[in-house]
Amino acid sequence: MSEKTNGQSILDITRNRVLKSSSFNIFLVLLLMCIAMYIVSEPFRSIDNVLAIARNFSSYATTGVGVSLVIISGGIDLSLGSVFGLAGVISCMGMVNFGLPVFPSILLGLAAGALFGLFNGVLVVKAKLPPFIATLGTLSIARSLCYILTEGYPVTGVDTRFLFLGQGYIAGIPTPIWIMAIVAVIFAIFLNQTVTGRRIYALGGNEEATRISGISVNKIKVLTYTLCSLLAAFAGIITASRLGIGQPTAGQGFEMDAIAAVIIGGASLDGGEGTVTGTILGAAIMGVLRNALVLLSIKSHWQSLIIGFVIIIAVTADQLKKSRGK
Amino acid sequence: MSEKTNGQSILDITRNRVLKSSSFNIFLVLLLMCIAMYIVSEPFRSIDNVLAIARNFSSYATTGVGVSLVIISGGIDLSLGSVFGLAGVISCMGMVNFGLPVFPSILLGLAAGALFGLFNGVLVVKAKLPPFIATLGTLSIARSLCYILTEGYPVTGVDTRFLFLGQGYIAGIPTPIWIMAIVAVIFAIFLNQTVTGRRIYALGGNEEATRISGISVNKIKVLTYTLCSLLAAFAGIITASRLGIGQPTAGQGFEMDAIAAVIIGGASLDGGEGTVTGTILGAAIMGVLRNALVLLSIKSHWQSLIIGFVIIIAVTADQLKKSRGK
Amino acid sequence: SGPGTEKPGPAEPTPTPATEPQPEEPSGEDKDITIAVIPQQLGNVVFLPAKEGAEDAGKELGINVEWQAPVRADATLQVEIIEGLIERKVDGIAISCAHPDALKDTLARAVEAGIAVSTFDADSPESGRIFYCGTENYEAGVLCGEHMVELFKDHDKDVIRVAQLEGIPGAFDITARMQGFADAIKGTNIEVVYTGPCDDDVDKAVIVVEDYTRANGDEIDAWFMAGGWPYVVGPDALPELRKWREADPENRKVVTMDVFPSSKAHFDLNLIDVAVGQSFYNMGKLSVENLYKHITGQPVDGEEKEGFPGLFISTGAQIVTPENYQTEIADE
Amino acid sequence: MKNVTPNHTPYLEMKGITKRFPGVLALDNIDFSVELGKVIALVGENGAGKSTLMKILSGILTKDQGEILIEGKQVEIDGPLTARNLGISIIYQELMDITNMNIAENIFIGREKRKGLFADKKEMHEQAKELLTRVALDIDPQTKVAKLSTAQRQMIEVAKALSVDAKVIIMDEPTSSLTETETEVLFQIIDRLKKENVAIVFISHRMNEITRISDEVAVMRDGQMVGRLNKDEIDEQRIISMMVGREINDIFAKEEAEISDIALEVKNLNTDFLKDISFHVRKGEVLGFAGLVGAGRSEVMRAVFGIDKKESGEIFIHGKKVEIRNTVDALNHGIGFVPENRKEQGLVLGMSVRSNASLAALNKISKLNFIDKKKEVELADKYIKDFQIRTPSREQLVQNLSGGNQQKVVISKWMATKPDILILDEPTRGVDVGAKKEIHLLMSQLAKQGVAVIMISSELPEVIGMSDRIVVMHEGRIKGEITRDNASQESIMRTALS
Ligand SMILES: Nc1ncnc2c1ncn2[C@@H]1O[C@H](COP(=O)(O)OP(=O)(O)OP(=O)(O)O)[C@@H](O)[C@H]1O
Ligand SMILES: Nc1ncnc2c1ncn2[C@@H]1O[C@H](COP(=O)(O)OP(=O)(O)OP(=O)(O)O)[C@@H](O)[C@H]1O
Ligand SMILES: [Mg+2]
Ligand SMILES: [Mg+2]
Repeated sequence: MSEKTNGQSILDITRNRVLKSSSFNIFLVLLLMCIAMYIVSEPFRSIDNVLAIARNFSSYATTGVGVSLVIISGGIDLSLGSVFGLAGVISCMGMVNFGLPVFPSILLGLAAGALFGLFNGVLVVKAKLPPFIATLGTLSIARSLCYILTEGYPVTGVDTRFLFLGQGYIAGIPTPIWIMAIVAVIFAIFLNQTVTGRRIYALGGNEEATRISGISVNKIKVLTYTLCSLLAAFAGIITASRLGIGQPTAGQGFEMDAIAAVIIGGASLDGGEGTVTGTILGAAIMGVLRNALVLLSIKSHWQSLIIGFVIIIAVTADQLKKSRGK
Repeated sequence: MSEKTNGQSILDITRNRVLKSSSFNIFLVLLLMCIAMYIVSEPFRSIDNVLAIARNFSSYATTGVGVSLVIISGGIDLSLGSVFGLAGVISCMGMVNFGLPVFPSILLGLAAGALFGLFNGVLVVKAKLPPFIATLGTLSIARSLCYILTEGYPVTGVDTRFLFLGQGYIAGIPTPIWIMAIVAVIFAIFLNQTVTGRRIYALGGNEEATRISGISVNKIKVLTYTLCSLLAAFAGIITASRLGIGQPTAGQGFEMDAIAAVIIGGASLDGGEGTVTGTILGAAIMGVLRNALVLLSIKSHWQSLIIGFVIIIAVTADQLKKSRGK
Repeated sequence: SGPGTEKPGPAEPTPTPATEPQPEEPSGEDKDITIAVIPQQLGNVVFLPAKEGAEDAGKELGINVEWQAPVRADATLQVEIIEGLIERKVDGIAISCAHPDALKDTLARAVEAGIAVSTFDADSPESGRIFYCGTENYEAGVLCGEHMVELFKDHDKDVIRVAQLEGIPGAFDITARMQGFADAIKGTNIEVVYTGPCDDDVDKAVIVVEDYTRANGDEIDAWFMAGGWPYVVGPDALPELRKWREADPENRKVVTMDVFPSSKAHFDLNLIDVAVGQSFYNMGKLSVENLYKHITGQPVDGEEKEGFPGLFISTGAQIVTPENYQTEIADE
Repeated sequence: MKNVTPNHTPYLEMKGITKRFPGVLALDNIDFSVELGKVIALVGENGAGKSTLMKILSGILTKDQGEILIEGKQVEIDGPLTARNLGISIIYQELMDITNMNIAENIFIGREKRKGLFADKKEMHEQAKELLTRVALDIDPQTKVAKLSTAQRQMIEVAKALSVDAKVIIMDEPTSSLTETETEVLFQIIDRLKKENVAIVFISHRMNEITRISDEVAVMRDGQMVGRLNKDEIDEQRIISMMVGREINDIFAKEEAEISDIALEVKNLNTDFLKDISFHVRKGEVLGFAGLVGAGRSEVMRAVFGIDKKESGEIFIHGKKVEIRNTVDALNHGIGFVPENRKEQGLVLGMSVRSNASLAALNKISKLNFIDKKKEVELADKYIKDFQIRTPSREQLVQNLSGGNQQKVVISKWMATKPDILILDEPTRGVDVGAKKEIHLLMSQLAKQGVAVIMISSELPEVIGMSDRIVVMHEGRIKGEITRDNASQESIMRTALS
């Protein structure tokens, strides 16, 4: 049967690939939401609004890409909200308290994030903690560090050049969107084209079989946690730059939104499944939804209700399509 | 081997059972914490303090027992914090707004909880949603209902007889502790001795195998979610009674604490593992820890750091012991 | 105009009312005007009176008042909401800022887009907003501190020990109150010995206060609640605190921020010495009224202050004591 | 015998059964029937559709077309429960046990003994004990299944099937993970069941077993029923040629290879179960490992390959002492390992044939960590062709392949790493005769190319047929070594129990 494939035209293959791609259904959901909003809301149509939405969900998306790695490998990371906050605080402190230039300050924040990721990884592979517990622990620890470092006060007075990261534009498009796009492309290639990426999927699919295939499962795990925290830190730094301050409370509860985006995007908490595209789409759905609530003047008390239902309906639609495909 | 058992004295058997019980290590951790606190803090030693700790963690424990069911069966329930809040609000509204007597109001709150659990269950088995997403959706929905029903205001002016549930004492011991104990005993028996209880473990261990044994996996799933929400609702009502008001914001973030208690208690998010005893001990660890932070006047900035480390160390100790045992 | 800013409050936004609603309807009924009011968080009870005040003002003026509350206290969520409001070109925004600097730029963009922006409760002075309406949290903290000093002025103890309750550590408004308190007691024999966080959760607040009082009640002379969480519940839910106080009302004092209807029951039992309320109802009402005035081209009530950009509308602080609580707190 | 069948209604009949999976017509208008008191063997190549047919009978899969009759009456089997109520019991090809639960609970899952709402643990314990005795297992029914070896778990499945009062018992390759001894126990059980007038459907790829116990043989090929043989027509070669459409001779394709230097030497290896294991294997040699169930053969290989911790012991590769702390070290030292349990240890079930086949050899087909997709596709296609892996495409998820084809994918994975030393733990488990011969041929060829091959097999003819030397293990120890010339079933058993 494999011969048949050769006979098909490239077009057919591409069409098939797109239609069968696990992200296609969720893309449809997003499209539908956008069309509906386009029809009912005039302000939704402005380019500015679209860019604002994209910039707002870019932090979920950027972090979400990192979480995807962890989730595909079969783990979970709850600490990322705190790491997000901590990295923002540390970067700002780099400029304000340690007098570092902008770039080294950013690196400092990223390094702090990576370090936490490494710590998560080590707890999971060496202390053999369930990822849920390990990262719940570091969630608390990183948050505490935010308070301890800042004594609870936001870090203000950053170098104005730092603001470019979150507030700047390149070719008319906000910098955070560029960053999200670049991160997405890099990690999509990483997951799909590289040996390590393939191993991450294998690990999530069957840890035992992956280990017996002569693959260092531990290294991969540590890598996924480190990358996840690194990206969360990056998003945190961008957000700090967007707001112009390092807030010790930034990113509280952020982990749930980022994880939700990943799962709406088709990843499974059992591991082995998930794509970067899906994650970006998942984050976009959440972004459009939150924007819609404001544009449509939905009463605050009702907003969560609508968010809850949309999440459920979006993923149900995705599931139904999937199971019909089977 | 079983013949040997007959020869052994009851004492030996009991000792063996206790030592081998998966909860023993975590019990040791708790014991150690208590001993340490006993030595360093005089106020810790008072009976009043011990009762207060127990009353405080009883809400985590009671809910935790419900979450155990879900987690043992291989699922997860994030909605319980919102259900906790909603049930409290609805019970109070039963008395205040609908003029119902105490008992029917409590039933009303419980029914609302059970209904949400049923909804979770149906989403998981019928819409085939991943439990994480289904319950994340209902988390939002239930919270929104809290706000919609109350317009954001706490529900005050409840019947004073209602307060017995949370503030009362029976034989010198606070009512919530009695309730926790009764719930624990009932569900320990349910999980260990009844056919349904054992099937919950089977389901979490191997869903496929359980299904082809002719067991209605769906029914069991719906049951676990319903019971989980029911217990969360119960805990929410008790807390409302303890505070004397129905707060629309009650239980925010509560799910993480309850789940953490269950996992510290030895359950695995992969399903098939976990005990009621473990859950109670896990909740107790969290309770003692929180109390310790207050008693020892730990600076608030440092509290999360300590909580994080204790969680990590407690579970690491448990893991090390377990892996040595293997 | 306020010194220190390039964009003086009243001057800039005038073109907007001139081009849009004003020509058709000079004043009074104007269904087309929409003012969005943004608190820091949906679940925080202190903002409920602000909502009432804003909505009452809206009804009186016949304009739309929209309550847009973020689900979590998080500056980024407020930013997202404002961005949506800018796209919708609402006429006015009144906001209690999660952090002054974090919202500065976004609010400035709203101002640029011709939206009349004001702040209440928590200010963002450099945002170009027209006015700030409320009582500074720092000032409120200072008031609490001053009352604390007053309460203990005749006591001859060497050190007065105060336990303090906070919300989410690092939350800007609460931190400001605690700072004000700390500054007010500086140089006296009053000393903060403990700060317990309750994560803005009433249940946790009760647990922290009760646990600490039970354990260390003999060691402390006073409680300072930097937010009124414990007084959302009835006195029965705080038996330890009550026991502690009743054991020695002369030497054990309680100063708290916030006044709720439920606070009355605690005053009835003489459990609170001073409660400092920020009139959130007035904040909501005055914000909307004055934004409306600004939008329709009328002058805004409010004073100029030295070094303060824009106008200041004081809602004053409500000082509630066992002497005046009967009249100060409306019945539930 | 032959004249009985036509004019009497068989106990259970399947007529015109058709089943389609995406891209595969798994069953094409199949007729099948079973008689009480008889053993009917169902044979066919990997992927022929045997398991699918039986899954339909036991209510796991639903048929697309066709009908099922019991005693001439049509029945609708819509789930496992219905099947069981109709007296149909099945032992699945893949282990279907719940490893976090104990033996007694596994046996009675879904049919728990009750006292009201409560599980009657005592009763189940008693009955489980009895059943365990029947399958010759001396284990406490309270033992968690996770603690058992594969063979023991398989016997638990047998006990489970026995515990149902079934009229029809389906056994889908029950012997594939059993050694001769347990197989013998199973056959005795089957004999007893026959006497109790139970019908048995027996699926196996082992011809000697089929010729030994079947009363009839039904042969499938490519989703079709190609014929049925009565007792007196049963003949190994005839069955094989019906199955594969050609003759296959000499399954044990052992060829002479030049045996040279020692490739791998293990000295004094100890773990908590293994005691003082020492052995070596030379380049060009096929070293067989034989033993009873739970002898510890798999454990030796797991320790050598760096999966399990070693307490002590030394490993030499090509004469040099090496440290193998984990599987990465093992792979780097040129060792390959085909594990015994393909589903749990061998395959990532949710990944495609292509991705599984290339998993261990990714380093070989990548540059700068980027996978060369073209090479990967070539690699996958090569093995699909070489081993005749029956799959609609290389992109098929391996979870949708038949058991035997899955096994071929595992072997492909390790072939792709081009190992110097290849350990195969039950390499032909569940593999059909044709493919089995291919695998044997492959082992021979590898040996000829100078690869050192270690093969664990519970099928004694295979060990004897393929090995140059046989290591015999029992209860965690090496009991002795037998050369090819002295190898026989008796000599192996004698050594094991000495
Ligand atoms: N769930 C499924 N989805 C897609 N194809 C399937 C599925 N299950 C089985 N198949 C295909 O159906 C065919 C028959 O498979 P089946 O498992 O019945 O073979 P079998 O005769 O039991 O083989 P073996 O001897 O290897 O066990 C195979 O081609 C297999 O790939
Ligand atoms: N009598 C027994 N009771 C319980 N466990 C046993 C017994 N005998 C062996 N085992 C277990 O079996 C395992 C050894 O099995 P292993 O898989 O290595 O054996 P094997 O020779 O490969 O046999 P198998 O055919 O079962 O794979 C060890 O983990 C050991 O604990
Ligand atoms: Mg099969
Ligand atoms: Mg083995």
